[in-house]
Amino acid sequence: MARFMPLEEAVATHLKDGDTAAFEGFTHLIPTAAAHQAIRQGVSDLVLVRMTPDIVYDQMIGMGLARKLVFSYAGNPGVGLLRRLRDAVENGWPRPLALEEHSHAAMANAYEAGAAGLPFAAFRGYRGAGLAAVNPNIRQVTCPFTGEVLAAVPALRPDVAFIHAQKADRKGNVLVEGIVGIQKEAVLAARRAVVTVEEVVEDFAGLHPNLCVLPHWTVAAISVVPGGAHPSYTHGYYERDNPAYLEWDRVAADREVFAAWMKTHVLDAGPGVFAERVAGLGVER
Amino acid sequence: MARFMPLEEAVATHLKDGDTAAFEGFTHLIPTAAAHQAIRQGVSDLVLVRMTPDIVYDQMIGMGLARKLVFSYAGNPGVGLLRRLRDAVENGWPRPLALEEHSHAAMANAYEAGAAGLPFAAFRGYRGAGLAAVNPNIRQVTCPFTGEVLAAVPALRPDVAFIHAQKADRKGNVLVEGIVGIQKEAVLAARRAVVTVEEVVEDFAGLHPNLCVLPHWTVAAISVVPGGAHPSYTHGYYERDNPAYLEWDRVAADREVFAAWMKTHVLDAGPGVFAERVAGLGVER
Amino acid sequence: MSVDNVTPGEMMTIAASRALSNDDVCFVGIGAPSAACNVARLTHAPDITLIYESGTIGTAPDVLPLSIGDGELCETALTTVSVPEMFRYWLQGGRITIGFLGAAQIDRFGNINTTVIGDYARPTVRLPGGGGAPEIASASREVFVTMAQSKRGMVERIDFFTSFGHGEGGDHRRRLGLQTKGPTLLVTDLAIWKPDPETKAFTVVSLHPGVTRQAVQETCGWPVRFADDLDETPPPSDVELETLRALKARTEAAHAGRAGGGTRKGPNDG
Amino acid sequence: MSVDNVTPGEMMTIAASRALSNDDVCFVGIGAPSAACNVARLTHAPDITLIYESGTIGTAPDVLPLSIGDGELCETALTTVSVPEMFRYWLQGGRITIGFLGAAQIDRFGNINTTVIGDYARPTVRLPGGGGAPEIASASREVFVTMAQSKRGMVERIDFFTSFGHGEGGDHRRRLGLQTKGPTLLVTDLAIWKPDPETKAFTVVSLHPGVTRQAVQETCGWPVRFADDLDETPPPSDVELETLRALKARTEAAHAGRAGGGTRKGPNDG
Repeated sequence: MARFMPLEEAVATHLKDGDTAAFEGFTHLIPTAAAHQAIRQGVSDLVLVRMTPDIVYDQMIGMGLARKLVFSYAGNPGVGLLRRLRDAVENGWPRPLALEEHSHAAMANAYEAGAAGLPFAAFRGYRGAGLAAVNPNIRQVTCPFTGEVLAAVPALRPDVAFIHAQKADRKGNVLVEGIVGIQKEAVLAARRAVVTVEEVVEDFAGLHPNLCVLPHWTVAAISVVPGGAHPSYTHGYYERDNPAYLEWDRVAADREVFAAWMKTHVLDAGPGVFAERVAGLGVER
Repeated sequence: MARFMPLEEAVATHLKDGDTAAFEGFTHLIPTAAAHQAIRQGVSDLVLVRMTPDIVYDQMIGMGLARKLVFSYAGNPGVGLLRRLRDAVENGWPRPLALEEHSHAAMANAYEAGAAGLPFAAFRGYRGAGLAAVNPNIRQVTCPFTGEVLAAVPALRPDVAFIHAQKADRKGNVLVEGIVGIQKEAVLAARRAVVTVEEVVEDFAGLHPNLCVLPHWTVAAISVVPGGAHPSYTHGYYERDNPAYLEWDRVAADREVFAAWMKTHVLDAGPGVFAERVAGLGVER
Repeated sequence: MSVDNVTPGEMMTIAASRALSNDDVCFVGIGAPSAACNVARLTHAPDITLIYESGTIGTAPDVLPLSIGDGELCETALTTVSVPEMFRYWLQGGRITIGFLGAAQIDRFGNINTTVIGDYARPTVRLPGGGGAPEIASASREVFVTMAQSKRGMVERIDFFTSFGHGEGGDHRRRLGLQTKGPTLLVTDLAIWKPDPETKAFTVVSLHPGVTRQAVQETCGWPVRFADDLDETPPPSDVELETLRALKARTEAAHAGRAGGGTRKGPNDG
Repeated sequence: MSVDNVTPGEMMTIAASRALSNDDVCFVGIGAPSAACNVARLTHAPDITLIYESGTIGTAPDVLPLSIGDGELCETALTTVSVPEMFRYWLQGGRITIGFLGAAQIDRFGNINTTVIGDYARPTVRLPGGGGAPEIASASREVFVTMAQSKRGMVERIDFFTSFGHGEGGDHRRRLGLQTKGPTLLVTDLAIWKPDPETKAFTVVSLHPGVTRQAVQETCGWPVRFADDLDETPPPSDVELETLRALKARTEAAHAGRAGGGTRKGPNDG
C-alpha cells in the first residue's frame, strides 16, 4: 500500500546496503532525485540493475556505491561513453565493478518475467552474439513442440525499484505517460517500489481507460519531487536538459572535477533543487 | 498493408476452407458481422480458435462450418451453455467437433507467444488440473536456472484473425479502446487480419500516445460495418444487447428453430442490418 | 432485521461478502461471487480492489455485470489492461489475495468441475469449461467459493478436475508444488464451511439462521462434518440487506431496458 | 547540384536514405542511421514506418533526436508501446523489414563490436555495449549499416561479437539457425558496399563522386574488394541536400536553446 513520505524517508526506509536496486527510466523519466538521495544516504555494496545506465549510474558508480552492474547499454545518451563507469571497469576506481551484461531484448524479457512471477524468460536471442560466452546467466531452453532452442535468462526480481512518474492520485495510484519504457515491469518485478512524482491530483477520473496506471497496492512509497527526473525529462512537464548531458562528459572525465561536482550538486543539495533545475525547461500544458 | 473493402470481399479474400480462424473479442467487440459473413460465404472445415466462444461460434458450429474448436471457455455470457456446441459435442450434429481445450491463462499466453514470434509459451499453470491429461498440447518445460517445471503450450498462429474495433484512420491504422481483451495479440499472431470498424476518421492526431493502436501494415483488410459487434457492444458507440443473449438460449435449444432463425437473421441478411440492430442501443458520445 | 424475509441466496451473498476486507485484491468470478464482492465494496470494504478477468482493475460497478466483460466494469475501473497482461502480471504475478469462484460441481476438498458431466471424451453434458479457474485456483493466495447447495452440485466425486482445490486432501497441494493456500472458505445458501486443518475436507463452521444440520446434509452429496464449536451466522444487518437489494434492483432496471432493433426479444430475467 | 560543397557525411546519409522505401518498417539506431531514415521519410519515402527501441512506432520527428527516447519521437508517433512489447511483438515478432545500425567496429562480414576494445574481462576501452543490436541483427529481415570509414572502425578482426553479421561468411548464419538475411548493405562516407553472394564479404559496389579506390583502401583495415561493375553513386539531388541540411539546422536550433537553471552549461555541439 502506497504511503506518501518525503524522499529522504522513502530512500532510508526502502534502500539498504547490499540491495539489488533498479533505478529505471528509458531516457524519459529517469529517477535522478531518488538516485541522488541514495548517494547522500551513503548506501553501499549495491547491485545496480538497469537497461540503460546513464549519468545517474555513472554518479553512483563513481561514488563507490555499487559492487555490480546488470545492464544492456551503458552510455551518456547523445554524447558518448560513461567515464566513471569506464574508470571502475578499466581501473577498479574507486572500487572494482562486476558486470552482468545482456542485450536489451534479454533485459526487457527478464523484467517482464519478473513482473509475471516467472523464474526465467525465453526468447529468440543472442544467436551468434558474444555475450552468451561471457555471461553464465545466458542459458538455453528447448521448445517442447518444435525442438527449437531459445535463449533463456533469469527473471529480474530487484529488492527495490525506483521510478519517476507524472502523477499520483490521493490514494497513491500512479500514472506513467509517454515513453513508458520498462517502468511498469520494474515496479511489478521488484519486492518494493518507490515512486517520485511531479504532482498529486485528487483522482484519475476522466482518464482514458487503457493508460499505464500502477495501482496503489503495487507501490510502497511515493514522494513528490517536482523536476525529479532532471536532466532527463517528464512528458507534459519539462524537456530534456541536453546541455547537462554534454556537461557531464566534461565533469566525469576527471576524478577531482567529478568529486567537486558531486559535493556541490548532490551531497550538499537536496530534493528541493530539482524544481529550480527545470524552471527554464517547461513545456506548454 | 491495410486495404479498405466491403466485408463480403474481405471475408472472401482472406477466409478459405480449412483455415485456422480466430474471431476474437472478449465479451466486448465481438466480430459478429464478420462471422455472419463467413456463414453466408459457406466456408467449411474451419479450425475455430477463441478464448471465449459464445453466440457467433454457436452459430458457426451449428451451421457445420467447423471441424475443431480451440478454446478455454464456451458459454453464452450471463445466460448459460451453448446449445449448438453441446449438440455437436454430445451428438455429433450437424457434424462431430474436435475440441482442444485450454485454460484462459494458457490461451492468453499462447496468443501472446504467437504475437511475439515464439514457438511456445511457458507459464505456471495447470497444476493439478485435469486438462493436462486430456490435451496433448499441454506439455512441460524446465527452468534452466531454478529447475522449476512450468506448463508449456504451443503458440497460437491462426491463418486469419477477425476483430471488430472502434475506428480506423484513412491510412488503415486501427484503434481499439476499453476492454481490449486479446485482440491485439490475435491480430499480431495471425498470418492475416481482417478488421471491421464502426467508422473511419481522417487521422488519429490528438490521441493519447499509449493507446492500443494496430499500425496499418499489421492488418490485411478493413471493412466499415457500423454495429458490427451486435449483440456484443462497442465501447463509446453502443451498449450490449442483453435480451439478444437471452433470446439465443431459446433459439439454439431446437435445431429447427435455429435453422429458421439463421435463415432470417443471417443467411438472408447482409452487413447492413447491423446498423439497424444497434439503433436503440446508442450511448451518449 | 428479521431473518424471516431474507432469502437463502441473500444470506449466502451477505455471508460471503463479510469474508472480504479493504486490503483484499480480489479476482472476481461472475454470478454469486460478483454480488458478494460488490456488497463488500458497498458496505464494510469500500477500498477493496476488484479485478475481473477481462482486464478491469479496481472496478466499482454501479450495477452487477452480466458477464466478466461488461462495459460498466471498464468505465468504473482504475485501469483496463489486456487479457495476457491480466493473467501474467496480475494473476500469475502473485498479486491476487482472493480468487473468488463459483462452481457447478465441487467435492469436499474444494476441487471444482465446470468442464463436463460424464466422461471427458463422450460427455453427457458439455459444460463451459474452466476459463480462468485453473490458474485462479493455483495462483491466488487463497480461494473462496460460493454456491447454492444441492446434491448435484456438492458431490462425493467430481467428474473432472477443472480446478484443483486440496486434491485428495492433506498436503496434496504442497506435493504438487503449489505454494498458495487453495480453498479456505466455502459459503453456501445454508452454511459457512472451512477446510479441516489436517484433512483439508470442508467442515461446516457456521449455520445460517434457521438452518438445521439435517438441511445441510440433505443438500450435500458427501457425509457432512460439523465443527465442534458450530456457530450461527449473524443475520444480515439492515445496511447489508438494503445494499444488496438496492444493487439487485439497480441491476435489473439497467439490464431490462436495453434491446436492439433487429432481433426479436426473448424473456429477460437478467 | 555541384558535388564540391557536399561533405562526405552528407553523401553518406543521403546514399543510405535512398536504400529505404515507403513500405519499409525500419528499426532505427541513433546517429547516422536516424538521419538517413528521416531524410528518406522527408523525401522519397513519406510513408515509411520508423521505429525506435524506446517504443515509439511510426514516428515522424521534426528534428533529429539526440537519444532513442527523445520526447519528440513519442509526440509524433502513431503509438508508443512499452519496451518489452517493442522487443517481443515488434522486433522478435518478425515485423521489422530493416534494422538500421551504426557501428564502432565492424569486420568485412558485417559483424559489429560496440562492447569492448581489448579483452572482455580486462578491456582497454569499455564501450557502451550492445543495447538492442544483438536481436536487431538477428530478427530484422535485413540489416543496413552506416558509418564513416576509418582503420580503427573497419578492422580485420573485431574484438567482440556484439552482434552477428555473416560470422565467418558463407552460410554461417544459416548454420546458426538464423532465417533472416543479415547485413545486406553498408554505406560509408566513401562508398556503398554489399556482401558478395557467396563469401558474404562486403564488396564495394559504388564509389561516391570523386572518391578513389585508394581512398577507400586507406581508410579500411581489410584488403578491399571492388565489384567488377563498379558504379558511381549519384550525387545528392537539390531536394535531398536541402532536406538534410534543413533537418540538421532545425535540429541544432532545437537542441541548442534549452538548458535547465540548476547546472552549469557545457559546450553544446548537439
